[in-house]
Amino acid sequence: MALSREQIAMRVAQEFSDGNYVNLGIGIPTLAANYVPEGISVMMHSENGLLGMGPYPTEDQVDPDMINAGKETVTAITGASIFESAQSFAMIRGGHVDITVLGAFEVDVKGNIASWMIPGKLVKGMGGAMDLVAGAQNIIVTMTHANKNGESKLLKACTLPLTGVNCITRIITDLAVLEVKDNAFWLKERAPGVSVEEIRSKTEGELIVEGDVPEMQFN
Amino acid sequence: MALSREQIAMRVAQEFSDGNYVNLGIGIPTLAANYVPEGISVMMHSENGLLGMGPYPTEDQVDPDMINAGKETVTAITGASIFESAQSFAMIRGGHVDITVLGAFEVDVKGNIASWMIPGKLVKGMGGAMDLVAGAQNIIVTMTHANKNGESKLLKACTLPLTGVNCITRIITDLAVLEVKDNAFWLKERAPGVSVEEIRSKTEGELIVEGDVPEMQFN
Amino acid sequence: MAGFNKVVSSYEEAMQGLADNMTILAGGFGLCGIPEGLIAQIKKMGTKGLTIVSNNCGVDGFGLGILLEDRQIKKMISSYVGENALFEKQLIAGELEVELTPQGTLAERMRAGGAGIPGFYTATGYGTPVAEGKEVKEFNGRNYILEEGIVGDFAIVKAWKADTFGNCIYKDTSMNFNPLAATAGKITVVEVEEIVEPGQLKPSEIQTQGIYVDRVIKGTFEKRIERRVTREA
Amino acid sequence: MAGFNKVVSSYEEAMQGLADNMTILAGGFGLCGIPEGLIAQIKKMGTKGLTIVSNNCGVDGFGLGILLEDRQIKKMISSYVGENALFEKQLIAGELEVELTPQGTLAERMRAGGAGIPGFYTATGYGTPVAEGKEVKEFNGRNYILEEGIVGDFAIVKAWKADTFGNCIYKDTSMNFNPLAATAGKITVVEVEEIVEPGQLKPSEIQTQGIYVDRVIKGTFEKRIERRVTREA
Repeated sequence: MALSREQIAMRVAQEFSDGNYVNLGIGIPTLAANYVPEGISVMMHSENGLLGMGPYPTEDQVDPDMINAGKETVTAITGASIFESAQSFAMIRGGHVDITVLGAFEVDVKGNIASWMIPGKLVKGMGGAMDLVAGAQNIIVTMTHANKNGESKLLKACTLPLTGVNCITRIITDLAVLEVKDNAFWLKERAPGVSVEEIRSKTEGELIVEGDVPEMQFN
Repeated sequence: MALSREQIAMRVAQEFSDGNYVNLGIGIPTLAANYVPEGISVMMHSENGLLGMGPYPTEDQVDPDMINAGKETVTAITGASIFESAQSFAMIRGGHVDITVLGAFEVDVKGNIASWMIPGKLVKGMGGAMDLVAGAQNIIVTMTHANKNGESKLLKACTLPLTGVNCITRIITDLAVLEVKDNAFWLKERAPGVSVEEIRSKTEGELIVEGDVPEMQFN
Repeated sequence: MAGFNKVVSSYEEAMQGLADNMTILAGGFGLCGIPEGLIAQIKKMGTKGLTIVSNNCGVDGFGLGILLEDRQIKKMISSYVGENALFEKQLIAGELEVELTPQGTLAERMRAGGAGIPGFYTATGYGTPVAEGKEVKEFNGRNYILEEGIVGDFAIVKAWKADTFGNCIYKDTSMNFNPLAATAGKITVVEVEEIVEPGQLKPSEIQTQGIYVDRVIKGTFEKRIERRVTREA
Repeated sequence: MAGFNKVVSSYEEAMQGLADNMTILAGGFGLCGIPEGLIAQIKKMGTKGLTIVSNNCGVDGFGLGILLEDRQIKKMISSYVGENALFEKQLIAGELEVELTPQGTLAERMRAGGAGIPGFYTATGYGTPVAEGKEVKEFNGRNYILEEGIVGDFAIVKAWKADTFGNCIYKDTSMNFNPLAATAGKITVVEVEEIVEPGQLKPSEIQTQGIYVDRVIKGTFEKRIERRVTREA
């Protein structure tokens, strides 16, 4: 069965290694912070200028000068640092953030991503997404495998204006974990109970399946 | 009579306006700090990362972590700021330093300056000089008008490798104050007792003399 | 002798010289760390045709959003806009122009402008609509686009404390774009919560050096919160 | 669980992985703010063919100068060198290569390297020997040259205090190139006077963020003064 948002976030959190600096986009990626595996310590980077983002504040901790990149009130962990925006994006652009997780409208077999603009709809802007996909060492896209009409979001070629080119290497959807290389999607894991056939039917770009594809493991 | 080093420094200091941020090179320029006119407040920028450089320390104030761009022990005034080298040169390159005073081997009528390299002699480097002449709003060169052999240092065209091009607008020598514009040196002031003829004889580049040229005034 | 005392006592004095069609760099991220009083003064002055360089454009009725009410803004250079209805309306009506710039590129463009760097290369935006019309150059086998430094006629900045020399420090994440905007204004005006005497800020802890600052004014701040999210205690 | 604890207990561990022909970025200006113990460890290791990016090259018998004694340095990228006799001798003998870079350009090249900016334009050096072989581009009627970002295999940095996460602060003008070098090392090693617990450095006052730092070691420092100049009390 297709994963819930929480389950996708859980699977994303399994990608984290001890000591990783991680930037999580808005939505499902943010939820991954709740599922960091035991024994693993990661530090959250928020691109408005906070390394070591903590949980939301309690009512009496709320401080208008302490917000995250989603403009939500937030706290800092012990040992956090705070800095200006050029420094924050130096960390991103310079490849110092280990893992970036973000959502997308479309990804294609070249590792291109479209996530910020749907022509005809009002364009609000890319915020830091283009910097993140250009800079991070390891970029994970999370999204549903298909849109509401059942159409694949894993394409031969993105149709929407791009956020970045040749930058996505790993995709975690409600159906599967996939790698992107050599102009194809390589199926690595299936959601529990989801068949290779279902995944294939919802993947427009070339899908490569090698041997038995294991199911994702959740503890 | 030709000015002494101290007198050149005194005349340089008359160029300062209240509220100026000033960077002084090694040698005569540094001496200018001792002659800031009364009623005028300037702040000294030292390119190793100190804005608000103070006097040399007393013996018990000496701190190896407090030095100036000449690598000398130094102090900071009340209200000083200390910063890293990229920030320091952002101030210089970005045109935030109001006045830079530095020495030179040669200056020419195009405002070119040569101050860092004599071919055949060991080249130690340009340090911050190229950044200073490229960035400051107002650059004053101080030097003797001629070299030890009596040869002019105010040339039609510099013969030594350049430090910067089209950047020098004002020169204060032991004989004169001159402006550089329209491919000529414009004589503005004479050292007390020095004739226009002497200055002309020691100026290789075109010298323009308009009307009576006043003597420098020292209080 | 005025010396290095940058303190002004009225908002009129703080924004003196602002004229139609000027470019203003503004600090702030969302509603966090915005120079509320300086924005209000611009509204009061009624200056028109402004180009505003700021990560966002406030919300309806607060922050830079209030400058939309009398159509004072001609163009926004931002990474994310449209958090307010009036903005969308003017944009759709063609009354407002927007140049969308990735957030990191925007920050770097302000820094470059202040640091005398007219252009730099970044991989951000290569192959996307952001790259249109921009020079592409390859370094070590990867493609980068040329982005240009930005300088403003004015920079409006919100700091926590400043001394009378204009040295500033910022509080927590209200820092954001403020120190960058401060470096890149021909006239830089800083609105602060507290003015202190020189020497009260430690030299190494100063985050905007007075050399960048022309005027300092003490303000009062509402500090509206855009998205209040809390957890159980 | 190692987590974010960057502290190492020996110089061997601090410089582990250093190999012949690597590039090292070093903080320091003259003898001020130099990582004395890390330099000594490089001498001890006897690594050869090094390219060192540092504003200066120490003096005879101290600072980076000691790496000349066994001819460990192949090339210096610096703004000002030759404060020591051995340096001059090796340079004249053709045993040592020097790439002279203006001081501000050197600082900016380190910053750019760390910030993922492969190149930037500066007016510094245009029309001089520094511009030879470099691309020239005109912006707003003025000519600028293209300079490239620098990244090192190692960065060796001297800070005042670091917490165990690698967050650092610097003391007075010993800051200089240190925070810039810190951002641009594939492996960044920081030698400090004092190691403190996370939380003891205020988040906004941290000058090098732990994300840039791989290893932290507590050192002891001679802090030799290059030019002691004093005045009467």
